[in-house]
Amino acid sequence: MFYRESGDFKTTYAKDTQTFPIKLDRMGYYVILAVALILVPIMLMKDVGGGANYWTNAIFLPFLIWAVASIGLNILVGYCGQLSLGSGGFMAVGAYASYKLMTWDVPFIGELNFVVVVILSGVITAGVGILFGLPSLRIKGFYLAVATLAAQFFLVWLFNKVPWFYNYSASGQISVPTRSVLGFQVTGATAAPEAKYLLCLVILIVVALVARNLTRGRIGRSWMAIRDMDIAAEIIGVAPLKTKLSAFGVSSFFIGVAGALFFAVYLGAAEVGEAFGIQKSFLLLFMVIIGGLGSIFGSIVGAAFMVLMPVLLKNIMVGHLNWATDIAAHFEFVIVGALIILFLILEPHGLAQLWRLLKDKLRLWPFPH
Amino acid sequence: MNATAESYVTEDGRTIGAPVMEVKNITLKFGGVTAISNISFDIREGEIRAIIGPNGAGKSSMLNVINGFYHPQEGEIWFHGEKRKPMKPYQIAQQGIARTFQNIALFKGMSTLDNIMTGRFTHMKTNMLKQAIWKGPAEREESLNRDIVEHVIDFLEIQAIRKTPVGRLPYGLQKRVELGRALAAQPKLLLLDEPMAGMNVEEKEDMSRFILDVNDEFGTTIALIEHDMGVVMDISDRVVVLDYGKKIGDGTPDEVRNNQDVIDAYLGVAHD
Amino acid sequence: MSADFFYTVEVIINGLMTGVMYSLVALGFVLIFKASGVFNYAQGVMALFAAMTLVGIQTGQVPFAHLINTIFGTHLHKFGWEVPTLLAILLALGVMILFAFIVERYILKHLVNQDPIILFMATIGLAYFMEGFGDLMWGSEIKNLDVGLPQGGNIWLENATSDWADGFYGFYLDNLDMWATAIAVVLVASLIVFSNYTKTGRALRAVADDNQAALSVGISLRTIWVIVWSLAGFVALVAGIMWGAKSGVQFSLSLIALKALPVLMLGGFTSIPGAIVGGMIIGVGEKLFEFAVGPYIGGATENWFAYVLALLFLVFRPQGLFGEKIIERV
Amino acid sequence: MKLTKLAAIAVAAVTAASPVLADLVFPALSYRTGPYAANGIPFADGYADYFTLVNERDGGIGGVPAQLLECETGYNTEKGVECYESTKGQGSLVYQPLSTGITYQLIPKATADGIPIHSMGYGRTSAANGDVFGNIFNYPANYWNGASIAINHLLEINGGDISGKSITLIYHNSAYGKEPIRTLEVLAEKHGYDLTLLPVDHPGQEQKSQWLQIRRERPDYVVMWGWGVMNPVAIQEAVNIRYPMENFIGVWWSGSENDVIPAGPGATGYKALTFHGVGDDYPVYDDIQKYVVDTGKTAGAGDQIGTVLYNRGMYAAMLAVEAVKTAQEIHGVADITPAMMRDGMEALEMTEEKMTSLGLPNFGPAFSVSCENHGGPGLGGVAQWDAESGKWNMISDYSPSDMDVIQALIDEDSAAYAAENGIESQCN
Repeated sequence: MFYRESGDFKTTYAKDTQTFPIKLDRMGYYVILAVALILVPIMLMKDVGGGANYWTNAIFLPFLIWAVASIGLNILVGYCGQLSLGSGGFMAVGAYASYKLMTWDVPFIGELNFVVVVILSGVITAGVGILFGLPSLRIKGFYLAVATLAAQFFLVWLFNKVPWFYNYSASGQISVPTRSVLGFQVTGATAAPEAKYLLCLVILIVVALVARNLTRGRIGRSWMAIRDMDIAAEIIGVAPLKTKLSAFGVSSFFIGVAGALFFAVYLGAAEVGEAFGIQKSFLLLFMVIIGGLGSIFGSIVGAAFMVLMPVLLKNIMVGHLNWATDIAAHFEFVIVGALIILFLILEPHGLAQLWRLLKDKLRLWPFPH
Repeated sequence: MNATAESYVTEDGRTIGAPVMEVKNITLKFGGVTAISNISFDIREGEIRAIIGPNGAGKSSMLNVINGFYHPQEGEIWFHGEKRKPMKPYQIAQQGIARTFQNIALFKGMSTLDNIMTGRFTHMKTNMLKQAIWKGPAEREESLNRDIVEHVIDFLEIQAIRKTPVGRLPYGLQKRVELGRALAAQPKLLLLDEPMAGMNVEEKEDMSRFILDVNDEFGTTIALIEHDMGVVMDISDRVVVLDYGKKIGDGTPDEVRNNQDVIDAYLGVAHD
Repeated sequence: MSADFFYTVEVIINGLMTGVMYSLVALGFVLIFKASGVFNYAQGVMALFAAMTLVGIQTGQVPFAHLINTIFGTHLHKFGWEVPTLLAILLALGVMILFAFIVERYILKHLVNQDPIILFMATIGLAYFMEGFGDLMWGSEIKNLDVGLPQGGNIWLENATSDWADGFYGFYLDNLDMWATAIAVVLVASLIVFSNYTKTGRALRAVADDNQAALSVGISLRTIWVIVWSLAGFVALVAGIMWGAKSGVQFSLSLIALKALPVLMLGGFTSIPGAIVGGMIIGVGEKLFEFAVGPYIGGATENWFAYVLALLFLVFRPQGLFGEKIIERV
Repeated sequence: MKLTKLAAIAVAAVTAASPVLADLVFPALSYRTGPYAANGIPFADGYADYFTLVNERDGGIGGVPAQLLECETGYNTEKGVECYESTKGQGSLVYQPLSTGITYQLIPKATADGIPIHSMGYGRTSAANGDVFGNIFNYPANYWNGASIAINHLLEINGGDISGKSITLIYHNSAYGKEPIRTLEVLAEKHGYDLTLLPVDHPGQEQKSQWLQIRRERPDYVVMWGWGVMNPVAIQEAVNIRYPMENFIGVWWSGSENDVIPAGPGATGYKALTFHGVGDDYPVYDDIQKYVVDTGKTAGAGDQIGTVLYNRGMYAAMLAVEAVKTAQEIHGVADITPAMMRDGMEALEMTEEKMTSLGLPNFGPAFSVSCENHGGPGLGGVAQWDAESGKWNMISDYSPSDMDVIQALIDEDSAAYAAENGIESQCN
């Protein structure tokens, strides 16, 4: 009754291609933004319920950062159709790049601004991503996925082996120095939860908007053309290697940004094999597929699912039902596995598609015919 | 140039210009098999040029040579009076040659509108940074090209399926969308590989009309492969006939129809 | 001949044997991919689950003991009997076949005709499920797997060759590796015989070639899927036994799948001989690289070098070792 | 409607259970699942059972019951962070992070929150410098002590001279595995042995290359810094190549029953470092049997009692309980805060009498902690495996490590950390 596009006429092409064509969606989007940008930080600042640290460090930060990475991988896998399992390694590049940049006393400038560090980390990762994307011209599908594992294993080995990357510290762990953005401390243990949260949230919003803009225009269409049929893409003038590499570059940029945040803001200390191992590559791929290939919204939902579901299950089983922790942990695997299968059977194209179908139903409700 | 010297006006009032493309002595081999041997012909500006021949005659191979999927062992291709260097298909597309496929090659994951918008790829230039910001140059460029695409959509009468994913469309409409994608590129030369294969009579009539209108309204040069002899003879200005990789006839439909070699090879009683 | 030469030979031979161990895991992937186009991420977890089940049955463990004890406050642990190895293997195989039925009935049946990546994702869900389920059923502590296979260097060979060169201590070959090689040879031979000379085998190949065509001549896809998943379960059991005998049965056993992936890349996802030969190339390649180059760049190169080797190979031969040349039709 | 209800449940569920006050809370970041579960289970059981024993037998510590907050990390850093954040608000007194990665995470966090960390025989070695790491404790021994103790043991069996001997370090290729390298290198200069480094990548299922190399080069001794499945595989391979097991020494994380049993009788003679007693031949086990096992209150299946890692977990709990007692004495309060706990840990003194009275005579080295020294004296012993009896046997006393060498390394590393993070002296 209320969820309609009729009467909401688009008079320009720009309006026709806007992100949320339905008025109610637009309003919902602004409400969510307002809550996320204003209400939540205030609650964190006032420490409502005493859980500000827990919510920030255990839930918001991992969710926001994984969402950034997930959007990055979705560009490569979902939009450009190039399967990659090297994301953990690329996140490591972002993390170690940010570490080296933060501990680098730049001539004439001194300490680099943290936002600049994050962006540069992304740029460096993009370069590495493009390098490891080169085989994609010849190798396709699952073969490419396995080939990107070479990047994963090699990068982890490299950061572990070359002491320069961890400034010759005794154990090879890297620890983040304290840094501020606009006068608010955002890294290190003493940073305020709301500052860390807002930084990651703003970065996620920017990343999502950029990803949306890239995917709705010329470049996005060239990626999708390569994904859907590379021969036909060539016939309309899309250069396959350049296009694939641009997807590898953009994707790695976002993943590198996520890696830098993951290390500097979320973890604070990291060791490459543990923090950026192969399981991270898989986890990120799960997020993208579960959320929905080729959907920015799906990337965010996928990240939410894979980050929040285990915490939710754990807190229900251990916190409320008082089960033994190991049994709960085993059940966590069983349930997450079963849910993944269930979702795929219900809707193979991810949570984003499930949501879209729900909206389509709503659009016609209560007269479905 | 001698374009005006050679140009002529057809019965229905269209101007046919000088050759835009000249194919000279092309030979293409796959291993030991010769798919095309020593074939030459030209395509003139503004004309509808048909390539016909029985199955395995080398028609599709010829199109694939023209847009760079296959690289012939011998021979030259001249485009707009210049000899073409060996190129990748996408470079050839950037030169202004568009095509459709015998088996539909649409982007299944995208809507009709997006599919046709991809046809504008070579005309869109904003860089990645501007695309990322969107507001400003990227959005303006998008709107401008959208305008052109909307004209194509109007022209092909597919307004109603603008936002439908192409995978859900029936065969005939998919063919039309694919034509739309090629048209959106505003090509200097349009290659159509069996545009009417698998269509019923009504759909064929529609498609013939679109091809003629494209040629007529936009002056697009068209080279097409088609099986349906009736259609070919009706719509094309000149016809090349291939058989077993060799050229056996070349001329107006009437000339070809009366060529004994062609009759023997292709239009013979045994075949019909 | 110098000792260095013999040591190089030794590294190569051991690489070959290790490669065969990788092949054992890769085979499971190939069987399923060939028949159904599913990239079965759960293959490693299946090997772990099969090995756990085998040990559990063999030592008479009560399944779900920990869970039952927690809920009912009981103190169940063992039945108090031991099952003979051969019978236990058969029973474990039975469990894996049952598992194949369940996978087909509750997962694959609902996902027919989906994109490969969706099916891949489903197997990831399956891997998650089995990881938790296996631990619930048999516990997550380390278990010893003893099916009576000999372990340790072959002393006879070592003694017989020890005087071949100065400073050479004789060839080292692990008995277990030799057994694994023998078993792998038998396994591959019987798989080939099965797929070439039995009716079911021919049906499998028909499905691999063309799903639709196979359906149209009356081969039930569902039956085929149960059969290949059972076969893959059997291969997983064999791989689980061989690797479990080496390192005990514990979580990391599921990670051997990672060593099978470069093998798959090299040998092709659809070729059984490819899995064997690919395994050997990877085994020899990574061992030789570690032997010759490793000391100069800090060692522990095997994990990534296997992938780089496969990658380099693929760049020059994208269809893999035994794949047919991919001709792109336009 | 349904959605809002679900959301409400979700929000309620995500928020962790409310804190239980008036108890002494000990969080246990255990890992009973994941790749290292086999090692995590006995430790977690031992840690939990000792608190149960204290509650059942003594009615708590100083009359206040101890409460264990177990949180499953699966040895995963992010889950460790989640566990820390969800338990720290509940009055947690001291954290045993149980993984190098989680320890590094928690060092700055716990310092900011004023909660002490006890990383016993793992974590950041230079945290032994209490002047820099005010909240971090790693008594009674750390990795660098361990490396030195291993070398001292070799010196002892060689009559004090190992110059010209060849020693190979086979290590888990991670931050943890790299810990002893610098110490061993410095000691190599001092004692004149040749050191070869052999990394093994995670997980270490396949070590043929490394062991073929050892077989070729025949080093006099092999020292191992292994973890998880790497340990049993390495020991099995050593047996396979018939390496003399008595020349093979593992660190304390490479010396549990899980590591040696799979290799069967061949593993006899394998040595491992330890900083606590082995076996169940201590009076405290009678109490555990009586108050914990017989009452059905064991944390796990009860089948781990007396294993090396169970003992280690129990030892860690015992040290925590003793630190609480010390804190209660200092502050005169029974229900102590984390800050008081820190003071208690810093004033902890373990004497032989104390351990005997606890039913653990000679179970660990006698040591005392001070503000500057959070690492204790760095004493450790060597245990040897006997497959026939299925037992570890102590073959040396708790003997000192080369603190001259190690203290210099600790000072250097902690000074770097202090400079990087702008930490001022904690002890003045």
